[in-house]
Amino acid sequence: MFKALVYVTLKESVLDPQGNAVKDSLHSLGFNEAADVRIGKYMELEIDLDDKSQAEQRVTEMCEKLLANTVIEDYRFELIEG
Amino acid sequence: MFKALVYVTLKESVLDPQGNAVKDSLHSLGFNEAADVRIGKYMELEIDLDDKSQAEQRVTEMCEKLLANTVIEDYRFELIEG
Amino acid sequence: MAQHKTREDEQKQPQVSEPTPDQIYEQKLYREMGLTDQEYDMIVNLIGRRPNYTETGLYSVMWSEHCSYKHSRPVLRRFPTSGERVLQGPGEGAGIVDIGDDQAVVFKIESHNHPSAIEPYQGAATGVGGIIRDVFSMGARPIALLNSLRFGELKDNPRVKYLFEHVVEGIAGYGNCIGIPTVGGEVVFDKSYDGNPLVNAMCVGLIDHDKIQKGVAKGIGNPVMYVGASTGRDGIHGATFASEELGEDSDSKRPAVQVGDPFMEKLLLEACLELIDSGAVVGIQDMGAAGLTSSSAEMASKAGNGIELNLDLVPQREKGMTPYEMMLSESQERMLVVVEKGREEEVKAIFDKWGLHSQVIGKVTDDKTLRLTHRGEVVAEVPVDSLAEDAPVYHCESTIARYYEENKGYDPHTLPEPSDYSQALKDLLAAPTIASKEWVYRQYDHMVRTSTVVRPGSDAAVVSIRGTKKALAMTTDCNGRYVYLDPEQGGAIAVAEAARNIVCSGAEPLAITDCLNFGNPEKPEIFWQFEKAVDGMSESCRVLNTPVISGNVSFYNETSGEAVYPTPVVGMVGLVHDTEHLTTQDFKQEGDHILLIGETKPELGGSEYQKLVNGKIEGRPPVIDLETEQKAQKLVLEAIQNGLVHSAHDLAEGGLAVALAESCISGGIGASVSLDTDLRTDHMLFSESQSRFLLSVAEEHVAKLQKMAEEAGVPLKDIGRTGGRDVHVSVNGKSVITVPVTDLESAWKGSIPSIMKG
Amino acid sequence: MNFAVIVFPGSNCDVDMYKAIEDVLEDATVDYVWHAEKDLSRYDAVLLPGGFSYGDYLRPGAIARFAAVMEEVKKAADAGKPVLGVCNGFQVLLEAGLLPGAMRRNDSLKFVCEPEELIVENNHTVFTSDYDKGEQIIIPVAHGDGNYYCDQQTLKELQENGQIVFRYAENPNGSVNDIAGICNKQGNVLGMMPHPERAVHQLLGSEDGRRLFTSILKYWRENHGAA
Ligand SMILES: Nc1ncnc2c1ncn2[C@@H]1O[C@H](COP(=O)(O)OP(=O)(O)O)[C@@H](O)[C@H]1O
Ligand SMILES: [Mg+2]
Repeated sequence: MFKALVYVTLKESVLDPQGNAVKDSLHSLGFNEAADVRIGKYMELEIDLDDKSQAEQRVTEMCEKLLANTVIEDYRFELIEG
Repeated sequence: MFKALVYVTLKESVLDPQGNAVKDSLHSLGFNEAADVRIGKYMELEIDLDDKSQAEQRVTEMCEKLLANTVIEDYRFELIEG
Repeated sequence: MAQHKTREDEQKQPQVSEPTPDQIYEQKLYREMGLTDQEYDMIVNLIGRRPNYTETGLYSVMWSEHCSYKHSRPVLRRFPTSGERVLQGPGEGAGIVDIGDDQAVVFKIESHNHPSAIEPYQGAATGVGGIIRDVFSMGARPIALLNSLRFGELKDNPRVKYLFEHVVEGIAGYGNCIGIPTVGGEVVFDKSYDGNPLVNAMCVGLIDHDKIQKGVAKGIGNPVMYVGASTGRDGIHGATFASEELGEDSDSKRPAVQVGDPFMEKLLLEACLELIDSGAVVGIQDMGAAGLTSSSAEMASKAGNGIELNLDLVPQREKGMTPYEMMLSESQERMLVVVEKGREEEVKAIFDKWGLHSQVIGKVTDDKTLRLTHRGEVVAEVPVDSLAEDAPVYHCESTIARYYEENKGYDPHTLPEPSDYSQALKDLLAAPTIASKEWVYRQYDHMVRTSTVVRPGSDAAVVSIRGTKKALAMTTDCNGRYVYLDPEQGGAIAVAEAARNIVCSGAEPLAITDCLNFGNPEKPEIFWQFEKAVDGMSESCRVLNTPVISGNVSFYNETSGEAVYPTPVVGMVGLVHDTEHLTTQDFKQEGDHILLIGETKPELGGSEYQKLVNGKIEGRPPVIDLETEQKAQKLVLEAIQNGLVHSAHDLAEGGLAVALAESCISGGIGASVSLDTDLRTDHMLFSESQSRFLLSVAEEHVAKLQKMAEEAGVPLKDIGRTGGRDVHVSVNGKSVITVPVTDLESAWKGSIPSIMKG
Repeated sequence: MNFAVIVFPGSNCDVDMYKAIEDVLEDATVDYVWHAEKDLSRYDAVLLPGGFSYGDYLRPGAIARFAAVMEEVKKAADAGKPVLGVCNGFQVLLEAGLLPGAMRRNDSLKFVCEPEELIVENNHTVFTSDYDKGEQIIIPVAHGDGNYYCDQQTLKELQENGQIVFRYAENPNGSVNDIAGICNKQGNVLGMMPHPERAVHQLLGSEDGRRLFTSILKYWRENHGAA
């Protein structure tokens, strides 16, 4: 059993309207120190496999196929035992 | 300058429609090992402050006020120097 | 792109070094931008020297098919584009038609096929965003959206499901957020669109005559302002990309995808309309394909002027953007506005209020030149007309398609008769192309603005005009199978079918916009399809008095050399003179007479029934006689306007049986119909003969209608009555269909949701 | 009676709300009020319309609730004036803490736009006195985040205090307890996902929304001795 922590973020040069709106809002709330905001997804998956390298391979596949839209998003993940 | 990595997730007790839907899709794609899926937000904020404890305090305020809705969401964050 | 530079080189030079004019020539780098050797030579001739990198980029996008219509222009001239109501024909952001009371309707359709194939959500969303900008840049308030979609076969095809699901979500995401109702459209599934879906979006707007704007850079010395979102490296080369076939390597072109921000566009829309109200605008145009390049060059060229831009002033989202990148960026939600000199502050105040950028970036000049400066240097200097007007025109070779000759001998009698007609009807209703599209339009906010008086689900959608008794009916239509089997007939039918849908809602057809989706025009058989389809459409427009007021061409809809069915989508708008006339397709009450208007012939080529039974499309499509069509439409509209009709539905895919079932399902009422015919039963029920309507009429009006039909010389048959819970059909005294309406309903409504779930 | 329709950047049902008041309540006046406004004292009722304020970015209503005008909306609510939030307006009221609970994505994960059958659960509020208790009415919904959530304790309180004003006959979004609309304890703040302003003319398919607005006027008249 593993827990996969998956981070999906917009590619560098892709416009992030959501991040911009949040940044503007933070500024108007007086948080001027928030210089840049990018918003992505964070997912926790319970992976019912015993072998780490297999888990790694399967989670990669899940990301490629479903969890991330690789046209505009990047992803990375960590596997935690237990 | 810090980078704040903020994770916002639905509280345990709140049903996660998005997570459930993703789990179902994963299963229908043959990823039966995905036993549970929870979906949250992952945000990267550039924080233009030099003092770590001050940054910590400000990011906490941002989360409480705007970034998370504490009625249904939990948050945590890390600060990375540089 | 050209040579490899070391990191050190890059650091020394603040700007990434670009290939020199000589390198571009010697290494034929212009080819990578989509220019041919001949085109490059033309450019050298036009400007009298070798263009630099930025200039080559300007020509490559302005001379792309998407911007220059270089393969289609001569053919498009065949369209009738004028009429007494036409205030603005093709050539501006959108066309305009007078509807009386000093009001006018503005509309246009546009394709976003290639971006949607690569990133369906954003591709479709930005398609919607673009067409909305085209409409409000004319000064109009957008009041409705429609979309015409084509996908491969839905069943057992995960990629197609993925595209369908996300295209619909993208359309919804954009339209819902900006608050313009998506009221209609069509979705067709066919193998030919497997690798190359079609995503066409249409926007309809309303305007007062005195508010009409044009995209012109008039008035020497007037400031040129940039408003809206800042510029990033989005979709650079998107316009040339839209003009290429999708190949195996399309994936590597992925950065060409842009992300839309409907929230930004909502603000831009409100700010621009407020700006136009202020009277400070001289000319305005959206930055669509080829962004800053096409908007500046076209606005200057149309006015007979030049434009000078200081690129340092362009609001930029990313660091270190080059002139090439800024000029070719297709970042969304931006407009270029020429305003009266001296009123810059007023303009800025309006945009500030909406929280938007506005920035003077240049001025109108008298030298017919597009001059760009960057960091104190002139980085491009070319005649505006050479960009906007002098693109080459190609007269393509045209050959009758081989399949067309081969289809000549097709005999519809070779189709086997079904053993169970009730089942055949259910199967047809469950075919995704015919099945209810509720799964789609339930995701669209089709009610916002509280003017949608006929919602999706009937023949045409209708949007009322506040403060008047009038309303606008709108629809999109095209049967690509017919166009494939006979481009001229198919083209004529597309226009006629749209008009039929408009008439069924109680409206008078006004004009059309078109989106011509075809394969590679450099292939003679494709060009033949294109030419013939335009001929057919033109003829239909002439007879039905619906001129073409705007449109869009999308070529190169091919995957690995296979073209989609030629699909010239027609978007039509009609005028309901009084909302009292509003009519829908659903049966309204028990005991009404069901009248069939028009003649049924054994025409099954290209029909949904042929596809169901045969698994393929062959033969000739139905033949349309435009005089007959016109007479039938006139009759139906008059009957509706005289209050004689309870429901009206046109006969389209699936023929009489499907039309009858749809009227029953949407009304929740059964029907008993008996038909006398010389035709084979399946031909009678499923033929897709043109110029036919199904009406339901109260008993007391039947005689009147029969008389009107007789006088008009239009065939009319009283074929049965509404009522009960079942649909009964008998042919020549023999009962062939008996099935509860609820069974038909579950076949029709359940089909797409269950495929999408599975 | 004076109505304020609050306009946030991205509101898009503001015009519909405005026109509904104009069409349904002939003697009332109605104004658009920009989100930066700092004084609502001249209004007798406040309407927060649907739409996508701030693009619904982050969470629907999350950014709008900090608009300057929201302080005034709170004051109006505390003063017992009718405050109605429809769709995005409801989401803003939740984020602002004027009503308990929170919104999640629809359980289908899809936007849903269709007429919905609602049951009037409480007709003793400022907004529902012209309806019968248990009456079924047709009001359209149009939302992607209408899946109302609250914890068990809150739900119990809502039920005990009669704060559940509308329920769906058939739940379109997965909301807890089929909740379509709730009010505060005092009954003068109502949040609902369905759009009453879209159901004010037969041509639009339903007139059932009219009585929500006439109820407000009736309440006001009763409390201001016929104006
Ligand atoms: N993509 C779509 N978007 C919105 N409405 C749609 C879409 N596709 C179909 N519809 C609606 O579903 C109904 C049936 O569509 P269709 O079968 O194509 O009608 P018709 O054959 O009469 O043109 C119409 O009201 C149409 O507007
Ligand atoms: Mg029709």
